[in-house]
Amino acid sequence: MIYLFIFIPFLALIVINLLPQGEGEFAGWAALAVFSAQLAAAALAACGLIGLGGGWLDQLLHFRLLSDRTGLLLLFLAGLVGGTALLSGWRLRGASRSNFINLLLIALTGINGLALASDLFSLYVFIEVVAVSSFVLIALFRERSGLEGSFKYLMMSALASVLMLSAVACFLVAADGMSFAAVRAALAVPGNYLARAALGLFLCGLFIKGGLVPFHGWLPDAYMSAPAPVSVFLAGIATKAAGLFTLVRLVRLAPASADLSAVLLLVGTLSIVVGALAALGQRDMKRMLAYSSISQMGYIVAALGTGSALGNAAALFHFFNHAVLKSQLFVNAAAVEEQTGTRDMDRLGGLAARLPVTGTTSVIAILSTAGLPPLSGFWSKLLIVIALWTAGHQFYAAIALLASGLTLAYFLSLQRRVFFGRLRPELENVKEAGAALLLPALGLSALTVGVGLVFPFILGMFIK
Amino acid sequence: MGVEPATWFWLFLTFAALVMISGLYCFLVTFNLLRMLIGLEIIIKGVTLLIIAAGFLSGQLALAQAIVITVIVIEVVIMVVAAGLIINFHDLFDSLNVKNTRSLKG
Amino acid sequence: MITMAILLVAMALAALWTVTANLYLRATIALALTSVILTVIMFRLGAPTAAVFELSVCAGLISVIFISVISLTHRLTLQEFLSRRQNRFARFRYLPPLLIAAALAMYFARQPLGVSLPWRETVTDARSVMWDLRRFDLFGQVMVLLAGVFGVVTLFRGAKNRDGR
Amino acid sequence: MSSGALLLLLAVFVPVGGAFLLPLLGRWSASARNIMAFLLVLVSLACSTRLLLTVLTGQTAVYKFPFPLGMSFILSADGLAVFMAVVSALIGAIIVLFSFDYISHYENQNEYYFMVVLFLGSMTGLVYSQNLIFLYLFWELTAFASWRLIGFYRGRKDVLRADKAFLVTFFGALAMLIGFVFIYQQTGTFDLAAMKGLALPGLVVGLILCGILSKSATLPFQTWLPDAGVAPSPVTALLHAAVLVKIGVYVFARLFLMTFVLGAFWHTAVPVIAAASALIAAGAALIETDIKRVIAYSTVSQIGFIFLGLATGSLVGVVGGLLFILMHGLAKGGLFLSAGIIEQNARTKDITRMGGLFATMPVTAAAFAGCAFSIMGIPPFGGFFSKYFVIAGAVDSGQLWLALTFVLGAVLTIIYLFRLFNLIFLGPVKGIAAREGSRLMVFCVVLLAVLSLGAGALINYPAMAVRAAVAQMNGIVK
Repeated sequence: MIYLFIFIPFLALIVINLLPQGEGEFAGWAALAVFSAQLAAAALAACGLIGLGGGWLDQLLHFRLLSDRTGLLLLFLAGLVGGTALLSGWRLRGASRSNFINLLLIALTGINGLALASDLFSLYVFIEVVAVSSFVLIALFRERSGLEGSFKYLMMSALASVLMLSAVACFLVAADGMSFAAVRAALAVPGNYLARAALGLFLCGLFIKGGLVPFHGWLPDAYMSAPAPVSVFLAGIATKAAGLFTLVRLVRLAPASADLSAVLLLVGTLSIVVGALAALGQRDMKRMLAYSSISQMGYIVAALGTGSALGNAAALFHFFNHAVLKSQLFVNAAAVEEQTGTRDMDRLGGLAARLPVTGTTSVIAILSTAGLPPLSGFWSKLLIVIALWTAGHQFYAAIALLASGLTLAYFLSLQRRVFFGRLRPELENVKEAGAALLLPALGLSALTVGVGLVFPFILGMFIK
Repeated sequence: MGVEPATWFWLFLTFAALVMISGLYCFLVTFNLLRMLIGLEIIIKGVTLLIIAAGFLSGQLALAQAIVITVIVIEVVIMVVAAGLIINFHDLFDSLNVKNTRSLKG
Repeated sequence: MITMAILLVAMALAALWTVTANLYLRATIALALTSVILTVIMFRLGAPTAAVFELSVCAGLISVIFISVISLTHRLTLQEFLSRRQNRFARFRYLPPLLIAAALAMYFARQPLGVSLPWRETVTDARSVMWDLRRFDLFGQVMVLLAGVFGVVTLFRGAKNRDGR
Repeated sequence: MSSGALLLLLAVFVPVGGAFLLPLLGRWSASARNIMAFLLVLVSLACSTRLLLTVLTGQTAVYKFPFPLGMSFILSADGLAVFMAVVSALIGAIIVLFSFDYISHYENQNEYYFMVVLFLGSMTGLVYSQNLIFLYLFWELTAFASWRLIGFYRGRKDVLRADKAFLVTFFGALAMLIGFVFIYQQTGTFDLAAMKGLALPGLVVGLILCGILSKSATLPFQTWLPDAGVAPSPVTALLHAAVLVKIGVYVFARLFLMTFVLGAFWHTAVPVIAAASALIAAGAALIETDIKRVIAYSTVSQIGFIFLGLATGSLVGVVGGLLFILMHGLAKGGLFLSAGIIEQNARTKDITRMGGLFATMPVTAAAFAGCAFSIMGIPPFGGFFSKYFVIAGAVDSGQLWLALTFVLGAVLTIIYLFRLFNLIFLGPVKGIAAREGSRLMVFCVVLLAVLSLGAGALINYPAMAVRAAVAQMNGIVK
């Protein structure tokens, strides 16, 4: 069954392009069906209701897919965030629309490949699939900032690829092949410095791909300059899958070591603090969200740095929360931009009166991101802090915790400048966004609240 | 070839590094999009050399070749996309110099 | 050993020329030359399949792409050309010393690798490795190519029908 | 499930859950929403009162739902919790009643009732929580609700100050959470019952105190409270006089009197902080001219006294501190609500522009005077007894200088409250001759004043509840 995750988007892509296009309505519905099917299938598979065997296709194709819960999490999120992005791009028309849908499907295939790859080089190939489609998506409208952001991302991403390929070359010498098993075996050999160096190179590449401090320069530009629906996709899942998910896979290959842990903790904490501080000074809504994204990714990396089972679980949980919350915030930003025509927070104000749904859902999202109980973000941050603390990194835990105060600070300033406060006279005629933007926002915040409320009940299951 | 394998490895590594440093240098000092792309291309050449050499030294040449072929395909696609971006960029600004055209805050 | 060393030196020099050349066209030619030398190295190391790919795609196709980009975008007066040459010398004067320093550093930093290089003779045909073992990568390649196709569709639509949204 | 556990769940989740229905109800009918809000708080009050009877017989009620990692959800009704819950629900119910008229001509009423009821529900939850994580959870819910409530008028200044209040308390709470995680590492659980008698390192006590002091607006975190006076008066009464700031005091009692053992250093440090806070805030109250800021500084000052009482460690002092929570809540609620009536009718908050209002609003003036007497500590108002106990406690524990400081503070209190009363109600009419407020509003104010008086006249009954609470504490010199 697991092959379906790869082939359904691929086949949908072919079918959509073979059929006459018309207004692109059909393509949109077909793509939506693909995303929803993936969402449902991943959820069912996670509950054990769908088998994950390859069956006869394994004999035929030899893809050597890896199916575990971590991968399923990414598949689920790809369906969720992809569907959200698709809906928020529903208003696109003409060539932009069909290109958007096609590239979204390709990127989805890439993410699914990432989730299922059991081989370091395959991982790299699918990272590139996601990356190339992201480049084009950012430049979808071919306007000034989009081209610039896209080119910047392309260059940084290519440098990251070079680092990863150098790592692949080193592993060729140091390990017996590229599969996860071989790499793990090579890393477990104590004197294998080359494998260690390769791991370091690969990590560096992933830090660039993920946009972590100090390699974060491209990320705010790319997020900010991308068209609204694309930034939902990029921020929600694409760069996270390419950077962080791969990091999760990689870190699990290496045996626990103090060096690796120190690097991850340092990069993670730096990202948390620098991202939050930079976010405080922004006046473009999407740019602030981008810096916030860097900060939140820092939590995930820091949690991975503990190397404990609890830390890994907490990292994945925060990965989930972050994908949900960030795509929701970007959907809200898209709604604001669509209705008012600007993202400059100094020219907005009091929109909660005119955009009640967007305003309310964004409050939920920011509070959850800042870690206010009982929303889902609180639990993941709490677990991260507990994991850090019990692993003996009290200092980092304290920083991570206090930085959520910074998170609240910049998000409160966002709320104050955009939603809370008095309505500006020139915004008197603004109306609530359309259903295509409201539905995902409502769904995602329901997920945030629901997961937060249910979480204590599934805590035990989660830790195992 | 009667030389120590480790010596071979360092030889290839050194030259791959030299090639990559040239490319990186070009990448860093120029503000011209096309130049940056050329620098990038040179860096990728260095990596290709490294992969083939690694395959040769570890006796996994076949695997290394498969990898190199995949890398080349990806490289070409990236170059095509980058070329598309550059041409659009030129259409808009009539220049390839990012210093003149920067609209995004660093 | 000697031949290989000469080839490597030649490749490094070609790379140096590529980055320092003051005309795009010359840089492109130098880039192609680098590719060609790399091809020869690949052949000598016993990797003919990859070498053919490198030759046809990198030395061929990428040069074509670059040249078409140059012809679509590049216009220079003599004045600009001269000032640029001046500029380039200034900008690249640190590169050769840097390269020499790097080479020396690499030489002195030589260390035991921590792995024995066993010359594992597991060489099989690259095509069969590609097809039998790396099939998932092939699928990935197809997806990258498709992404490239849609990239071309999106980015080369012609400036006239540039649609806002 | 025992009836006690059911009562606990009802007391917490009826208001917390019901609050979410209020905005929906409000779309249909405003008065239905108002009555519903009042009923929700009343249910909580009724449950807590019923639990009070249980506790007075010497029993406790517990509800427990086990979660892993030491995060079990535990509600427990002991003397302290029930006392606190009854006080906050009682004052909360009166304030909700007052809001019916006060808030009726503003926008965002749906959100207002939603937040007020959510706040009171979370407050009840916090009081009953026996697990640090859930205590923190309800703690932050109250912070969130007060953020929305302070920013109720949506003006730039309002929202900025709401943000300030939220941020200060949030940072404090984070420091406290660090302390909790520290404790967690030592004990492997967040369950308070399992930590009884644990001695904490000084750093952890400091971190937790950060949270407590920021919530109760004690020095050095006091600035947000006077600023939060921009909120509507029922909100300031509810959050910043009667209930919210008491959270800090309550958690102090819960953690450091009932659970952990406080080190010698903190036995000195806490009274010093409290005394400094009490005196400095009293000084500020003397010079402020904004009616709400004066009362707010008075709150900061009085909270200092409560801390003082609790930190003496003597039986009488702690009894006084707890009684003080009740007396101060009733009286300060009354003061803020009267201030609300005055502010709404006189259209200014500046006391230098008021005067002679006694003639036009005699009932409010009388109620104001009653509440002020209680805060000053004039017998037979309730405030007298609590102050007396606290002073006696300080003398009892041999900290004579503390008792003297306290007397000084009490004198300052009398001075600034007289000044306030004088400027507002006596003398010639300067600004608008304000009319009396609506009947319901005046009724609420009078009710609070009467309760202040009644609590003093019948001091035996509250004292009984407080004694039941103190009996369960450890580390008290009896």
